[in-house]
Amino acid sequence: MAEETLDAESKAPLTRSSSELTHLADLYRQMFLIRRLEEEAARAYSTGKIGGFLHLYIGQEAVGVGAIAALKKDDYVITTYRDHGIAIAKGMSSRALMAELYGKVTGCSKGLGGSMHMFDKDHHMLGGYGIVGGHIPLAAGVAFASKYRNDGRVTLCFFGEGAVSIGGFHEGLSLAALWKLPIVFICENNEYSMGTPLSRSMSVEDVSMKALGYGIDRDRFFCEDVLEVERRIGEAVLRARETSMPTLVEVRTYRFRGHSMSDPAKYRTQAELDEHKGRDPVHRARADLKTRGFVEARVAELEASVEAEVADAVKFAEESAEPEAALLAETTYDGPFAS
Amino acid sequence: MAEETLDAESKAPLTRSSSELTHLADLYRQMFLIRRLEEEAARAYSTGKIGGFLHLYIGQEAVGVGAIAALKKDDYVITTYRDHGIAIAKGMSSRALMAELYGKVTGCSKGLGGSMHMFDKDHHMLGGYGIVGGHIPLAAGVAFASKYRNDGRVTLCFFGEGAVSIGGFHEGLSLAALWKLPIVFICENNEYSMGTPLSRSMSVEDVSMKALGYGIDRDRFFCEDVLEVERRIGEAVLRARETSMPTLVEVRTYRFRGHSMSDPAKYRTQAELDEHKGRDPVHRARADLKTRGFVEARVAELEASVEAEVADAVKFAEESAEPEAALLAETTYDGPFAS
Amino acid sequence: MATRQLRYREALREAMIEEMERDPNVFLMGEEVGHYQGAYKVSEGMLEKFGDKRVVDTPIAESGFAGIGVGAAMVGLRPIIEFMTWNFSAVAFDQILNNAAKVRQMSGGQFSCPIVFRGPNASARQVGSQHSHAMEHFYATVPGLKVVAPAFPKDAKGLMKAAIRDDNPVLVMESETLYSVKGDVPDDLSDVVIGKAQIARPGKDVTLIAYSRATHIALDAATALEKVGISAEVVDLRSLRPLDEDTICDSVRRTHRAVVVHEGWPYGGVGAEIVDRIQRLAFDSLEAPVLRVTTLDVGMPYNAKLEQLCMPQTARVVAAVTKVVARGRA
Amino acid sequence: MATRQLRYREALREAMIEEMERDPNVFLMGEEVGHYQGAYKVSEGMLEKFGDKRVVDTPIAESGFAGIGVGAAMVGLRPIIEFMTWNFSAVAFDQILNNAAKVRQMSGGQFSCPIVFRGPNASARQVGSQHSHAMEHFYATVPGLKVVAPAFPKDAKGLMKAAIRDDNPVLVMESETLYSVKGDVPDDLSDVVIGKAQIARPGKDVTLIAYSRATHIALDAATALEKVGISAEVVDLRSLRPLDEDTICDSVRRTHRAVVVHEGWPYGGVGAEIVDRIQRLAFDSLEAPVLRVTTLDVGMPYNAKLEQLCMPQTARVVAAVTKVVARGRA
Ligand SMILES: Cc1ncc(C[n+]2csc(CCOP(=O)(O)OP(=O)(O)O)c2C)c(N)n1
Ligand SMILES: Cc1ncc(C[n+]2csc(CCOP(=O)(O)OP(=O)(O)O)c2C)c(N)n1
Ligand SMILES: [Mg+2]
Ligand SMILES: [Mg+2]
Repeated sequence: MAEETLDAESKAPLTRSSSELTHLADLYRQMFLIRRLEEEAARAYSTGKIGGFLHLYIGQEAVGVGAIAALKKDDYVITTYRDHGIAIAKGMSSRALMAELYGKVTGCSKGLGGSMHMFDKDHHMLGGYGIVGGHIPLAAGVAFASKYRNDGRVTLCFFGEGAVSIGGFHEGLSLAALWKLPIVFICENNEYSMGTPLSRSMSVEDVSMKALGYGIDRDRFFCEDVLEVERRIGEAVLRARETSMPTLVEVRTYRFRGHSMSDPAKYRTQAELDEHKGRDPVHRARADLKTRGFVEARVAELEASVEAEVADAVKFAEESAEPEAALLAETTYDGPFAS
Repeated sequence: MAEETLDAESKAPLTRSSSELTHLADLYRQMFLIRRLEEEAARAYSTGKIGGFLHLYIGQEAVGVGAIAALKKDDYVITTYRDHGIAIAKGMSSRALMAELYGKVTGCSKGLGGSMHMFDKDHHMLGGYGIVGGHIPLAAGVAFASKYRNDGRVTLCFFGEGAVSIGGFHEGLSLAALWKLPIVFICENNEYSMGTPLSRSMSVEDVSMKALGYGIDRDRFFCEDVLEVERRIGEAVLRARETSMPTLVEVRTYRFRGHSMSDPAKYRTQAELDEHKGRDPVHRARADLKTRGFVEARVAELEASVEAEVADAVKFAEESAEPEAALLAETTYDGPFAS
Repeated sequence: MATRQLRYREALREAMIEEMERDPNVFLMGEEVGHYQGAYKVSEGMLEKFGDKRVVDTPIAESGFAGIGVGAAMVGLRPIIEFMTWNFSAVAFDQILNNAAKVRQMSGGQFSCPIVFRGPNASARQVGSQHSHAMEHFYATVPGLKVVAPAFPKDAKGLMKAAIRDDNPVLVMESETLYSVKGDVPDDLSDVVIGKAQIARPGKDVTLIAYSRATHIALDAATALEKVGISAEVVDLRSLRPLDEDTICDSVRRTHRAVVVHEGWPYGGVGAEIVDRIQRLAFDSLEAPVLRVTTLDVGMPYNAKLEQLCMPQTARVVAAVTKVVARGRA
Repeated sequence: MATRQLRYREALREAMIEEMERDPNVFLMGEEVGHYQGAYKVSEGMLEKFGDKRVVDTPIAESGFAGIGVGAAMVGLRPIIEFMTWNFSAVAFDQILNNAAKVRQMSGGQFSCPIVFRGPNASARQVGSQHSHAMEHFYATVPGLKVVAPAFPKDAKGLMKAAIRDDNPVLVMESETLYSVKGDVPDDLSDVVIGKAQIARPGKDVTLIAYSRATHIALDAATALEKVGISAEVVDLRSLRPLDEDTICDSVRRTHRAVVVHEGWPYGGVGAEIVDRIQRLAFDSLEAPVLRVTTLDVGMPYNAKLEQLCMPQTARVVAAVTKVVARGRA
């Protein structure tokens, strides 16, 4: 679906013309799809069909969708446990996502990974990871491989602002800077790390300032318009692709739900939440679409197609089989089991 | 010896007057003592009386001596495996140091620690540590305790520039900055991390730039004059003591010997080494002493006292007993052994 | 002697509160322990009680704040460091192995490290392979550390208090799936000592050795076995290091057969150590090999059924016992 | 069939060079591996041969470059990551436990992680408690990893080549004290396979099971025992995970007695796992408990005599054998 368009478009992400509206419609579709898939996931969670942790991306969709829109198809993406939106934006099918949440063998990770571990090799989605900061060196390694092979690919590495305090952040950025790797580090600063607000997690609220110590470029902006995200990340992607230089980009955003399903989010006020919901980038994209000439009927048609896709994904997940025990050994070792 | 003087003086480290000469003599004595102790240690190593690793501080003496001169007696110090000079400057006896190197029970750590682990509880020397960067969070913890108890003490944490790339550095500084701990981080940048020159270990040669990301103060200077080290570190110590704010100080220095005794240091030229030896801060202090009015006879007397102290320390170490096996259990657990 | 019913999590909390009231040097530090009231509500109310000087919320920097704990302990404070779960201690592994466990020996006994590391260990439910580690054997192996793993509220309280008072680093392995379990907690906890196992259920045909959540599995298995005429004694270890080999071997000398039950992978786990001690110290009493029932030797899968399959279950314990008992009788 | 005498270090180097010549995706990364020619000269000359693209010097950031290795392996490169010593892998523990070992399972088998982690392990000489760790049991315990520990140059070369070609993460435990040891290295290494132990010396009264440097201790002990009329068979494991339980148990079924020798602490070490397997799989053959000779259960002291006391020694092996042999005869 959107993938092909994006790939073609991303060659000139800053000079979009007549196709801009179609492009925005694509991005809106992705964001709306992510939101609706997650709303259904939350519902399935509440009835016990999905278990474990479920970290929703609702509110942050424009970050992942905008950033990934700036990529070519073969570029790599890697992220945290808050990975549903990133996976969909990178091209994972709704079915594979939902089936994984249901723990079914038709899921992207055969039901073994679950919500936090969305991997999709075909789409170069290198997965979601559960240890805060642990995937940042991995991302640098992927970019290292691109430079080693000179394959022209760029790696996007997403993480929360909570990860900035941990060693993995420092070592990953430090090595990427030293070795000039083609990577963009995207800090999705959603103001909270579980229940901890920025003021109690960092002495300097401006995460992008960390770039100064590594001598790499930085950017920092509030996420309101998905096209703006695409443009700003696009600059960093271009820098990575053309000069093999990393960038640290801080995108200020907000999550509308708790940290995970078990978090009542008592640490913030309703007023604060409402204010942010009032600036919902998904609503903004919808409004922009209409302002720029997309008639309501076309929006409705697009949304209906998303609803159908979501319903299909849920049905698919419900009806799929569970993984067999034999998978355990096969996925622990490539080749014979070693015990 | 020097300890009392320093303690009294450090209350006003920036306004030294008539006693300045005596003070410089004290510092020179310490530096000369460290150098001579280490030269003897190197000799004992070559005859197999000292084993394991031996990382000499020769060339860097003015950093530790100058920095610790800016402290009060009760302040804390912690460092890496390159710890002999720091231990002596903090008040450890030459006997305890040399006996530890010889692995004797009269050594500061009863012969169990060796060269890399010089601990002296009475002098608030919290030890030398072998894992690069691992002691930096410990240092922050010591400063945390000072703040917790409001005891007015300051912690100095020494490390090499090689430690700047590792997670422990980042997490230690990050937490110290967030919690405003009374600590001074002193990076002894001696241009090499084993055989790796600055250019291959960091993307930004100016280590102090890292402070920007943590929002703490920074300083950076070349170590030539031990009094200048004392003054500059003194400012950071004052800041820690009076405002409980950490500082990152980068002191550029140079080691005249290899990384450890087994390193032939082929990675640098003789010319580079000679140039640095030409600016030896120990020689400089000696010359300054004389310029400022210390007659050669007094310098000679001072040096003779050092020679006697070193000879005594070696004799003491040679003649001391080895630790008994019973020590192993006692030092593994406080109380009954737990197996 | 007063006794109250408490949940496991309340017992832990009471222990911390009592010790913090007794000794101003004790403090609690970790992610979300304060304002959030603890990720699993173990420290609920403690911030309000003690203030943010003594209940310290940290950023995500396990290695950093574990190290801060060690440094603070060296100069006389008595930190309780909470890992949100023990899984996250993997990034702080070096601090525990190289500093907490070693500083006493490296300094020739000059410095001690009176610190408690604590948090939930092993599987929760469907939290996947990176969040389901049983980490105890990585630590029980290290001289200089003590490791405890209570199964009941009483022991949770007693061992937590003992851990805080101990002058060595003590690691307390709790369990998310036990936090809400209720049990009797007497005022007098003097019989709860680090290093002493307890007979959770007496029996005569086979000894089941377990700890933490696995003790409950072993007890369930003993109940099931009773129905088929097998009398199983359950030894609840409580402490993994020191390991109470006397209680274990005394039991085996009476029953002549043993099965070890624990979460965590089999290879070189705590169970392997127990097997070694039994075969070494009670060799002549053994009528069958000692068997182990552990988590299967794979990472923990997300899928609920496969997760259950991987975890030690009552049925697997019953099967193992059936095997060792048959062996003896053959 | 050509055979040459090589030092252990040269054998490792040859293996890496041959594999790097064969496959452009193989590269070596670590501290001082390039310009410095390797802290222990294992990679001497390799920078000159392959250039700094394929022989990559790193800053001190074990967790960072271990993670870089994992990421690179996921997208098709075949990294060899050198830890200057395995001690320093403690700061990279999480990367190995949570990423290298898990990525295949977490991704449902989509991604593999063909990576080698290597470096010297266990004691060197008098380098103290933070630098003398035998780290193998921390890793052998983890499903998803393979761990090898060669004792001879031939196996060093064969296992290093096999490790590089393996599609799983393989950890190669070398030894500083073996690097200069010489031995025959044939061109044909097809019998050196990950997972196969070898009988390093045949015997009939007792089985000594060892690996890495301890194999040499076991061989010395066997020589000493021969003089007092005890014939000891030495099983050199070579691979710790997978563990060749067949070779071990076959031997014990013949000798009826076993002593395990290895560096590293006793509690739940590789030795404990071996004991478990022997007592479980060869229970009826055992005439005495299996004993272990390991590093004493304390951190490694600097003092030379105490260090020797702590390390497994020939005399301790002889004493243990004497005990198990006496037991059987009593
Ligand atoms: C090393 C580690 N420590 C703690 C946790 C538990 N944990 C999971 S997510 C999280 C908060 C992360 O916040 P942030 O990085 O801001 O990302 P967000 O959840 O806001 O997207 C914590 C503490 C973890 N997964 N890993
Ligand atoms: C985590 C870790 N990795 C590697 C080493 C091995 N090592 C010891 S010292 C050293 C170089 C340190 O250089 P630097 O920090 O500049 O200090 P210097 O030796 O120059 O004083 C290395 C790589 C170690 N001790 N710890
Ligand atoms: Mg956040
Ligand atoms: Mg240096």
